[in-house]
Amino acid sequence: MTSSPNPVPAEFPRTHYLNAAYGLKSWLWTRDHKRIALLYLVSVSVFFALGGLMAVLIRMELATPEGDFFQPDVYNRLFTMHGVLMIFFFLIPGIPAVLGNFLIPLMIGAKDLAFPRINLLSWYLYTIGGAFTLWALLHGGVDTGWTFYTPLSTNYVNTAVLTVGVGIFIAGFSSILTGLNFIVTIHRMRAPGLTWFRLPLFVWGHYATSIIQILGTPVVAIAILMVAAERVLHIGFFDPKLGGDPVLFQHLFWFYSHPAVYIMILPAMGVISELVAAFSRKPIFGYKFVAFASIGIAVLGFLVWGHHMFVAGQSIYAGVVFSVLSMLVAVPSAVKVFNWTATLYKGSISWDTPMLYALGFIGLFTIGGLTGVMLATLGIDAHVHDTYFIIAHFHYIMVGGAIMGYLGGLHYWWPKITGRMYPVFWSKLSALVIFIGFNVTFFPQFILGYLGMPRRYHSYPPEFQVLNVMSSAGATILGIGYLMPLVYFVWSMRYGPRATANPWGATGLEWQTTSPPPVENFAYPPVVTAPPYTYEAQPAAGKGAARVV
Amino acid sequence: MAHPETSASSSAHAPHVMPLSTYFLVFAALMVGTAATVGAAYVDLGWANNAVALAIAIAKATLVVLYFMHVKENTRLIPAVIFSGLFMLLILFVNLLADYGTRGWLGVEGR
Amino acid sequence: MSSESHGPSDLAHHFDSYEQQKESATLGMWTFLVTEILFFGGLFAAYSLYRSLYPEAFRAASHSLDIRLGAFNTAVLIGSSLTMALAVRGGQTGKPKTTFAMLLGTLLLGSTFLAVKAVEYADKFTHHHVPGPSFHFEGPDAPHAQLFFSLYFGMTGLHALHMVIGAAILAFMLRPALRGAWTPRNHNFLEGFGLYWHFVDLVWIFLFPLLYLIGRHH
Amino acid sequence: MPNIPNSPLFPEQGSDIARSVDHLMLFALGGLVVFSTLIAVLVLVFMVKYRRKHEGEIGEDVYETNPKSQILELVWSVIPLGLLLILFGWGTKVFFDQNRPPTGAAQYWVTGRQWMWKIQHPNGRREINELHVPLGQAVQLRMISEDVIHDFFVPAFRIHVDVLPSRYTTYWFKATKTGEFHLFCGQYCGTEHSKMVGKIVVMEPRAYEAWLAGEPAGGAQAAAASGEQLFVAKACNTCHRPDSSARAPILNGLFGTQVTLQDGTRVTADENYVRESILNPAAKIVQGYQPVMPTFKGQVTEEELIQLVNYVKTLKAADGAAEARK
Repeated sequence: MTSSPNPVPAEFPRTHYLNAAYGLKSWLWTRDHKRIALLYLVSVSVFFALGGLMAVLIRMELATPEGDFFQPDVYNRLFTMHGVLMIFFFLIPGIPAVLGNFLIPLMIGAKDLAFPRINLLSWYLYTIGGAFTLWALLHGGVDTGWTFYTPLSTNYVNTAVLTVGVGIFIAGFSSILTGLNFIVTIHRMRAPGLTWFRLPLFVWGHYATSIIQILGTPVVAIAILMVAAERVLHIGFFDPKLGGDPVLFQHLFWFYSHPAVYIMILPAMGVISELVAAFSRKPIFGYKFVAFASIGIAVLGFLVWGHHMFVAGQSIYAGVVFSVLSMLVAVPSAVKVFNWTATLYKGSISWDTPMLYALGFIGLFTIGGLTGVMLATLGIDAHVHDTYFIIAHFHYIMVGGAIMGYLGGLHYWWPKITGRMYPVFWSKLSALVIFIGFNVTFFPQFILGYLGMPRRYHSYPPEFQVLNVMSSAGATILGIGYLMPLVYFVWSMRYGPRATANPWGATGLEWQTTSPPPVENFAYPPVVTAPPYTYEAQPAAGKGAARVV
Repeated sequence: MAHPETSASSSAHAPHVMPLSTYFLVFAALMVGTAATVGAAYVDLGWANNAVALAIAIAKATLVVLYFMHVKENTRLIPAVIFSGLFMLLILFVNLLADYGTRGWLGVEGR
Repeated sequence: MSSESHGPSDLAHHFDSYEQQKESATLGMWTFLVTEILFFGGLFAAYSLYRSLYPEAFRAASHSLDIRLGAFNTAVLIGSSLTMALAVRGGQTGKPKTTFAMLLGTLLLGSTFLAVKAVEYADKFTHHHVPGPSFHFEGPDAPHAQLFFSLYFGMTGLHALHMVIGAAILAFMLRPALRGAWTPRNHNFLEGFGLYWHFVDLVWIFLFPLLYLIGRHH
Repeated sequence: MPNIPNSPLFPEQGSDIARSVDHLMLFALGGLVVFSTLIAVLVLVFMVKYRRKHEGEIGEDVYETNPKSQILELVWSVIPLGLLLILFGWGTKVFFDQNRPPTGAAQYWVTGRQWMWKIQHPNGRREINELHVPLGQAVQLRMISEDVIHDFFVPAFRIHVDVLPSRYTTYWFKATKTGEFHLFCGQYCGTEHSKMVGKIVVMEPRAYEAWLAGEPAGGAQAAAASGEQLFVAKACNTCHRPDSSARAPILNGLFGTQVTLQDGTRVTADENYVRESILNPAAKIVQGYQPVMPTFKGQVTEEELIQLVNYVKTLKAADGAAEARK
């Protein structure tokens, strides 16, 4: 889809961004968005592994009804740190900072993000924030739950609330700067001819995500500062003993933390749109609907936070308002699922690994979304609020949705990032194992929740044991599933077969340059002349069907 | 690169400069506004005291944004960015007060 | 690859033109300021809520603030906004000395503001109006008056922190200003910092009536 | 509609509300099954049917070629929206039923603290982590926390309500089945959160009466009576006297009426109002009075507050004079 003088790239480039410079300094001081993306890849993987380890320990404890494996205070620290690490240090930066960072300049034909130094700064902020959190972890961690509800967090626990708060605060600024960089880049750095409606849906998804990062994150940052001031300096904002209202904290917290869910899922949706189009070799059904659905979700996402507070002492009337608005946000999500499904119709579908992840995403996200609709229903939420039902629901969205999208994207762009392929059999097996393990882990939790098992319980009545054992067994399968890509990705970096510039035969500017790309991304500035996903029929032979002029 | 760069770039290098008088006029208006808001606070206007104070503050802020911050000369994207921020702020306020302002409306004590 | 033809190093390698670079900087700075709006917005939301719930306590507590110092500081800050705007104009028109003088003026006015603020804070400490165990307030509804002072210190403290950061950056800008680092073609940093400084002024324009001028006619 | 007895997927139904929540859930579940099956079947069929036949093959862009595409999109936006609004309406109706107590409900008091439930019966009898109630009687709990936020959750009654440290919230149910049901703390409240559990014991009304009567002598003092003693002990009665020379508002006959405040707004004198007026007397000053009352924050416990509130509730306008002369 480019008519620029970019020649069909050499199959295996001799110099590219990975071997342009060597040494630790060439990585730690790099301004190249591709290298920064790899720095992020390594750091988010560390936090994912830590968070995953905690999940395993949690499931171990819950295999028996008695609290026999850990003391309750240890268990409480485990689930709190699991939540903090997974949400603030894996899911929120995950897709945007790794895949978005790597791909947005490539997809829009730019040499880099608009502010390369700020991009590096944002990785350092993330790392410093992470260091604070890990330091807190080594000094006993924190046991407030990742939600930090007052007055528990300000007056009634003596764990490292402040250290973790500072860590999240700093990481929040990293997130803001990433979003800022993306917004400016998408506005100002697009290649000639690349109009808004020629942007890949991946870019649309990240644009919507950036809006949330920019507008939501500062509010949770100030809420954390207020908690810190109340905890350390006894300056009352929320403590009823000091005249405040603890419910106000929940409002400020969820104003960000509900849209934060969309920070996690919108980029994954962008990835899925790319995968479905590429592996069906046709345009996304209703491109504009899907693009606007992303923006719609981002904006509507700010209007629904009160559905976390239906039973928290919020007014009944406000509950009704938040409930109906939450119903509305389900519509654009439903549109996306239907449009992906319709894209498959009369496609030319290949069963490559990334596509398997994408299909897993569609299935799990559908269930996650529909159970979300149940939670938006006042009468049902009043019963399943803060039970395992909600745990199951948001894991279907975040693990089944965001992580499936993240892994699908990694499998799709891995050849572009590293210039190497990974083993086909093992990667397909991993997709299958993760899908099965995930469902065995989390489906029983829906039932547990409806039966009334509350979340964050260290011990539970014995009648819940059977379903808990199923869930713990599933977690083992899931854990093995996640280890597999780790092993074969590392293996492929050295031993994997060389990847061509466009191994999947996909459209998109990122496939029009070499694998791995050169430092400045393109040999010549590309010019765009057609909408995305424009596939043209070619005679049977040949690598792919993307039109490469 | 969204904009054709070659032809316009030479003129873009010399930015449009506002006359000094504009800056001093805006400064004078801001000082008058400050005096007005203090003065208005000492007059009993009932509920309108808050509205007047807020209106003067918004007027002053608009002057700063348009002239000192050069939004008058920027592309229309900048006002769009500003309004998106203010819109979210409005959502925060409205939905927050939708809770506290409607306690007891539906006959459940305290809610 | 127009960067090579332009030659000078003040056009970053990944931009094609000065115009693109400038527009990116402006958009980036404004986007950052929007996050700042929401950052202060959390405190403003808490303020509006508590003031609407406890109007009497807020009025009584507000009366303990010195309106003269507040008004003086408002004037000082508006003045510093003017000098900042003129400093940017110096960059636009290529007059390094004007830029330097105006930046120095901005720094002095900003420091004046902070000094007055320090006097006000000290006064709060001597009168035990600082929230915490030693808080004492001679008014009908002391607990909620304390809430007012929490918000007073939270909002003005965060504002003052922005001023301190701004003043520190200003101090580092003086030498480059004199050297003529900012040209009509590229004064993006100067302009961006100006936007930041004006934003800090904007916040105060709202803080002043909200904190100092509640129900003064009583 | 049928009960769902002993289903492994549904908890016991302890009240009529529980049944209506289950019906709502079944409706939503039906929607989930239909939609997710539809998506799963379509995806699998397309996967197999349109599997890539040869390397150069591409998909067919049906969207641009078919003029009905956009209508189709509208259809699958509008149909879910309609269903969602039905679910919303039904769910809201159930939520009202869950939260709005009927008149004539028996008044119980619940105090939550780390990590136990303290419960007081209408006749003053107290229990910890257990709540005995009669079958078929509407029960209203007025709940307050002494420290952090807790949450009263009985799966058999299908409702959570948070227990706040700042104001009373209410929980109500009418048990339709005798037996013991789980009581959980549904909001994470610190180290022993999972031990803040108890049980609801639903008894035949006669058995409940017997249980109430069978307690140790002297323990059961009605909350209002304790409140009256406290009212004197804290010297409230020196100002709150039922005669015209009082420096403070007359409390007799106050409860449940509309009170006009200094700034002209009117509030209902309910439990939350009385509690706030004891803790923060100056927050809501009654018109015509000076803010002279000292705060009792930190001087009375939540349970003592409950007793005082109960006492104020008993002060009727008619027998006010007699009360004051005691």
